[in-house]
Amino acid sequence: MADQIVPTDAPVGAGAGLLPAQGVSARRAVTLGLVAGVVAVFVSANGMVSEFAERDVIAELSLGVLWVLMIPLIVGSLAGQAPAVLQGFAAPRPGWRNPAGGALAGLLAAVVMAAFILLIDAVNVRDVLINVRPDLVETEPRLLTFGQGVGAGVALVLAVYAALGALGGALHLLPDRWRRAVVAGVVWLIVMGVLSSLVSQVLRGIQSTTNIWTAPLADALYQGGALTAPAAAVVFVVGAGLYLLLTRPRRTPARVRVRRLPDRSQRIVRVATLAVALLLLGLLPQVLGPFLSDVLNFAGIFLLMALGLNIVVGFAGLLDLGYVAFFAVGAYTAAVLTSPQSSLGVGWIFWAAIPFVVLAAAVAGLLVGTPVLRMRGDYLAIVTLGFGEIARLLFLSDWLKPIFGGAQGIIRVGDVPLAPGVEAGGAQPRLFFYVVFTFVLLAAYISYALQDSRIGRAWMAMREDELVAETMGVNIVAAKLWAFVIGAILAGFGGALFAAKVGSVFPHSFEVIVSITVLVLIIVGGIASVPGVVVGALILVGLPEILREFEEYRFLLYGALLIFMMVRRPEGFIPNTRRVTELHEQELQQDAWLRAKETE
Amino acid sequence: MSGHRSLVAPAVISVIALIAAACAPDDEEAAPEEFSPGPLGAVTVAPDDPIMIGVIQAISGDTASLGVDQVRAIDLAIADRGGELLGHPVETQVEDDACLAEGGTTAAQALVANPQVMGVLGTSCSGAAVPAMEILAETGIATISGSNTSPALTSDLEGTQGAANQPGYFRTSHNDVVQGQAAAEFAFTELGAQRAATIHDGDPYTEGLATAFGTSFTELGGEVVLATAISKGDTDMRPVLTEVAAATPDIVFFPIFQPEADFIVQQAKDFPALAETQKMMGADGLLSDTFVVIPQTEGMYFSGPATPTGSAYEDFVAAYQAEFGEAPIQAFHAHSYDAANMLMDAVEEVAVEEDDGTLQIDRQALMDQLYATEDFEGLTGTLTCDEFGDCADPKIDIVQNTAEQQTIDQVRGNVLFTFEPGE
Amino acid sequence: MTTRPVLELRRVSAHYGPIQVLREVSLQIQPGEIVCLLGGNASGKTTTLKTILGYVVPTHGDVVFDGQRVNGLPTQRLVALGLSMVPENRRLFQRMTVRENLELGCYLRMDRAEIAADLDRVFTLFPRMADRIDQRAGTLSGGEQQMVAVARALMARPKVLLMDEPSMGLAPVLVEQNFEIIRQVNQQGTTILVVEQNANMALSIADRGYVLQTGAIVLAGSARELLDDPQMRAAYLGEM
Amino acid sequence: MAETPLAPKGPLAARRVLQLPLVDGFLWVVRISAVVVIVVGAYNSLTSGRLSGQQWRDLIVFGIAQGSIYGLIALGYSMVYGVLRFINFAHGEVFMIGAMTGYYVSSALSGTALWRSAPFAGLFVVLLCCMTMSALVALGLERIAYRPLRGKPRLIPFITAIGASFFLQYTVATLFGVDVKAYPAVPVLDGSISVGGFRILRVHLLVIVAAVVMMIALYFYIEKTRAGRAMRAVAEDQETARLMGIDVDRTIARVFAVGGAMAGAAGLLFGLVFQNVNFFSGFLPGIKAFTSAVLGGIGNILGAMVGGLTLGSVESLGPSLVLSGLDIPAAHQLKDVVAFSALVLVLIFRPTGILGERVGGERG
Repeated sequence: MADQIVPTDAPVGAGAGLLPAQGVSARRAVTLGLVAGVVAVFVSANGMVSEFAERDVIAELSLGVLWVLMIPLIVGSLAGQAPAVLQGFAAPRPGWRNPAGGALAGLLAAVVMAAFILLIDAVNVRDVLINVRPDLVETEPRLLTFGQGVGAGVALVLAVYAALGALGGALHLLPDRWRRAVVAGVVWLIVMGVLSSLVSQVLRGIQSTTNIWTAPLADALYQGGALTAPAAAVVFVVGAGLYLLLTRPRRTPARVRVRRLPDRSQRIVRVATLAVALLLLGLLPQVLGPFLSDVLNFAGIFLLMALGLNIVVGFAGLLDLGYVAFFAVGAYTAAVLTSPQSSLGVGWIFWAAIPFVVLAAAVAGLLVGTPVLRMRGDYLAIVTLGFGEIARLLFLSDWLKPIFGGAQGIIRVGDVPLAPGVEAGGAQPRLFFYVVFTFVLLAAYISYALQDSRIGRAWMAMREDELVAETMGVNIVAAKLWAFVIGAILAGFGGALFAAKVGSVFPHSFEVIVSITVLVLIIVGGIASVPGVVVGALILVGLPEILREFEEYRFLLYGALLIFMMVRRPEGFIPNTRRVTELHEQELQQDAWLRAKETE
Repeated sequence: MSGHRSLVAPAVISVIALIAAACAPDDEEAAPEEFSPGPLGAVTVAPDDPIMIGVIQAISGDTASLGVDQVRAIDLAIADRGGELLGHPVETQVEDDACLAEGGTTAAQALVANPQVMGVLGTSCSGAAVPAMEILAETGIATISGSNTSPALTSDLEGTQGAANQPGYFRTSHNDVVQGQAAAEFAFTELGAQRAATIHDGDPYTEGLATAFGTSFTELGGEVVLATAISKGDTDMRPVLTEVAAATPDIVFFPIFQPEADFIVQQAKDFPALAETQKMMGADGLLSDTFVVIPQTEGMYFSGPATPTGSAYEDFVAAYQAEFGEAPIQAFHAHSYDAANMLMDAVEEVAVEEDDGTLQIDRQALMDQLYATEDFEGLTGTLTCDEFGDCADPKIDIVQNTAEQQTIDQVRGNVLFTFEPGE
Repeated sequence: MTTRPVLELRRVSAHYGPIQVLREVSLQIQPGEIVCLLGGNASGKTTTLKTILGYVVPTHGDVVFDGQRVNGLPTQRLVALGLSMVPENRRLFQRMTVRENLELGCYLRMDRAEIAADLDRVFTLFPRMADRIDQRAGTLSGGEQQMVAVARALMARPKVLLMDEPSMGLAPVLVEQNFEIIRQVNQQGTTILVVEQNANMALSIADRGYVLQTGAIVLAGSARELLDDPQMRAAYLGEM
Repeated sequence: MAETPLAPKGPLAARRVLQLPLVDGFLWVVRISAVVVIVVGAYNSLTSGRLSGQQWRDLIVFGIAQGSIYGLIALGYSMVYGVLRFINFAHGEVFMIGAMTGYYVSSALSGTALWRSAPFAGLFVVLLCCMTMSALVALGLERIAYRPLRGKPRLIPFITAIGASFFLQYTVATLFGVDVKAYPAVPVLDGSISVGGFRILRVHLLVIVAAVVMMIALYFYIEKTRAGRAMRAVAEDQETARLMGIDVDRTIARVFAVGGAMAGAAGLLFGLVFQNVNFFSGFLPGIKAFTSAVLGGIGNILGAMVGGLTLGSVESLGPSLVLSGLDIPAAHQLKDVVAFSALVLVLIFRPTGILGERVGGERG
């Protein structure tokens, strides 16, 4: 089998026999430019530009205008990008084509925008498009035309967009690492500008708990919620610098260095890392302050549910859209048992209610799980969704009002006692954090333990192919019911914590959107991957809380983010290595090809 | 690895327990020497620093208009004092609760995080007030709502404390019990109805009001022949209306919201037993310009807080219109205006000014001052607070939408009956 | 080799992502021939086929069909030009009748009279099929299904018929039968490209063959030459 | 996408599952108690004389009319599912956009002479606009959000669909406002007619007739036309369909367009029946239609309609017939409990839905 193996890492460049590379594609630039123009018009017409015209982000630059300016910059950078280097081809050489492609895209975006400006100037479209406000073109501050009249404005739009597009394209003239550093700097700049109130809160929080002098930093950075111009420069430089620092070449990754140590030292390093991590997490609520701790607690409760649903959907492959039912069962069980105002009126302490939460959730899991044993995929999805709605409506109903309080819910749910005289409830978010954290840790531990257990392997087998699993001796009934029960119990914990945190339960907290949110965050985080679920929960639950000022645009952005994320990175933020391969069929083939080549 | 994991969990839990014990809350503020604060502490406003008022309202979601209206009213109340109190500028920190219990928690938490917040105006919805009050009461922040109406937050008006009542909670809006009584009394005595049907939509507000109406109507001697409910998002009301028609009520009380109420009145026209709209009665949630223009609402009755009268109110509306380019949208703007003034008046009473201009506002004293409010002259009437925090001068109007009325203001003006408890 | 090839690959390279999977593959098929393309797993056989069918766009080189450059042309256009394929594992539309399957075979043709004539021709080739015409394809036996699959492909009146692994997953008797069908179809004038792992079987009916390895043609020649090639014998024909 | 014919299918596995006496016993208890509850409730209701015979007949008509709308939306779910095996969660929004278009076009037309002199011609114009608009949105969705994800595990496009659902809702909300838009009156649809003791509102008659006509047209389109045959081929095996010369991309796009057009028509009918639409109007009907599709047997065109009619009737009759008979207060509040319980029961009896084929819904 003597065959020439061409090394895959053969140097590319001016080597002989290499084919010329493809340059920046003008066609792609045209398409991208038109799309960008439509996007720019969309954010103008739906009121995002006007709505955030007052909200300054960086010095005098408002968020509204930033929206509009970022679009040509981003599209210019995309359009000015040369296609990926193919094996056997010479790397494309950066040159005038990059900024030209960017400028072309920017210009086309500007043309679309100019058409829109002329349209709204000539015709009154406000009867239909209610958010096309006069401040876009007609009255000051004329956001779309940069303060100019229509004629000069259109010319300015063409020039500015083309220039920004060219700037975006010109980024590709920089060496890779430097370009990324610039992008990192810009991202930092925008994040720091948009999250100004959050950052100042954290800085003040650090000072109030640790006595480190950080509050003046907040004052130096921000003025009226916007980064000051000098601060913006510093943030940019720090952001870009950090990137360069962290990606220094020849630097051995910490992970690799640890792996080189002897076993014993490795263990010490691991334990020490864990201890430091726990210590930092322990300090976290003190640093964040009550508001952010509260947001974190909220995210934590969702994380708990997500870890549970991850067992059902991620591990066992059972698509459950009615997961909120178990959350509600947990919340109502805890509420009925701990509230002196409930129908039982026993007013137990939280911990005494927990065994009953487990019991109730497990029974609910069995009740939902048994009828659906024979159903698969989409049948399962809609039936479980139905169970979720059934649960909510029963808790809401006048029929069961004597037990669950109907629309008035149950109030005065007990706090979580931690020590004699120390209770954590919604009013003590920093203390409550430790309760949530403990439960999350427990759930994560359960997840990891189950993943490598007998039942975990049974689930994986069942997920891939039920019949094959069965012939391998997996008891499908038991495996499915266990998945439902364990998932239900974790959601039940989430519910109990939610009841204690909010201090009351209302049926309106258990709408189908909760199930969907939890499902979305495990998939966006990376299905079947525990770290992925953690990241997903923090980003998708925490961020919307922090971005409250975006109001109804939150959901618009949320929807767009979901589509973008799934199209661009379907395996999630932190994928489970075992499942990634399933997602990338093509790459799988490629891997097989490479492997075969190596053995030949 | 798996060998270690069994050790990790207990280790982690004990570490957390240690941290938790070490970090027990330590929120007390250092007391200044001259001024000794009460048991709830005090707010210290340094010279030239602003006095902070927290505001929790629903300013996003489907109830946004309710909150936006009140935020504007609060701004006007502050502007009427030149934006100043005791020589300090007054600022608000507005938090959105989207009318949800979870939102109430987060919003309250955000306000508690700011030690300068001396009082809170809100919330819009009772459901958000319950959890928010637990947090605000813990910190001892006095709170006045201009639109909560749930009896649970105060009392049943007969001396029984509501389950969610917290010290430091006040409201200038009426208690649901009053509106239920008003609607029932109008239906029973004025219209002579003997048989009533109620429909709610599962919202705590509408459910509470429908129940209050039913209780009062039965007490008066009438019969509730059907107490039913629909769900939010329902569009096909014909099945439930078939049931309602079969019960042959003299009056149908459905204190719900749009768009479900639109479907009810529009589809009721196909039922001979319900075709006379004089049998239909809604509540303040339906007193909107998009509802009363529906042809089928002609002849319908509405209960709701009485629109204030008098020159002070007219001035207020004029100022509102000048400032925001439109008239007030919902019914509770005047209540929030009064709430803001009540709070600021109380601050003027209890604040202690030190030599250097520092202002000390004792939280307990502020609360006590508010509980002692008596005969406060506001836009909504003469307000006196009871021991559970109900301060409203509750006047409920019953209005009718007839062919002559074109706009919501005209409908509001067509008062058939005014109910004032104790008169 | 005097006539113009009906299908030709000229130094075709292809990539999955940045990784090259075909390396300047060249092959030619003359009208009336049976040509086989041999290779083991992951040798690039499937990619070659995909490139011919337009699923994979060559990053370099040309695919020429009937004198026309067809790089990356959508499959339906290639089918319209006269390319047809019998896929691996037959892949009949199980829920449809045999007639519907055959009708789908000539999906792009609008000449009703000709289609009827072709249907008759297929029945003479596979007499048993006439009885089964309104039966669901899923209810046929494996051998019958193979006939329907070939018949379906022939309904398109292809200039070149591609056969993907005709021996895959079939009992030895059926494999024999299958290759007999291929030979018959070829004798009636259809040019055929067989893509196979089973080199022995394929070379027994083919005129010429190509051998692919790691994305490149390593051997080419007449069936006889290939059968006699020592390297070939060692690698593919199971002689150690 | 292709299902290997070698592996035995779900029901086989299901049979083995059910050999377990405990589970089997539990399901029998569920079945029997459901039957008992329904019989007792219905007996009490019917003998109580609370509702007259006329009123019961009304409830049936209301259910069928509502069910027709569900059925029309469900067609789109079912078609897309049949071809791509995934739930187009954003389909409810496509429906809502149809209803919105209907509002804007009919408002624009309502003052014109056409509207007064030939109301049905006017409505037909509106119908065409609604169907076109919804079809365009469905096409756009397919192109931008779903096409790049072909061949990915089905959860992925499902999540995209959820994202698209939010995006479309709030696009409409932010562009056109969140307020409730009231349809102009169509006097010709007012009033009712009597057919064999059933009193039918004219607008309901229009809905039922339109649904039946569209259903039949769609059936012929799929079973008897060349394009329909291509759709069925793509549904069964995309790769092979491509080899037959079928343009798979275009066929899938066509499925979305046809399904979208049906949803657009349903949107207009919804607007005419309920006279109101807002940006959120698509969400609940979308879920109900999805339920209908599954109830009838997803992937089956006739099943979508049967499922819709069943669901509509259960929602309309169930609370009055069963729950009120059991003395449950505010029975109509539990309408959806009845609807989803019916779904669970039907699927316990017939795991693939009323008209479902055995191949549908497997390969979870």
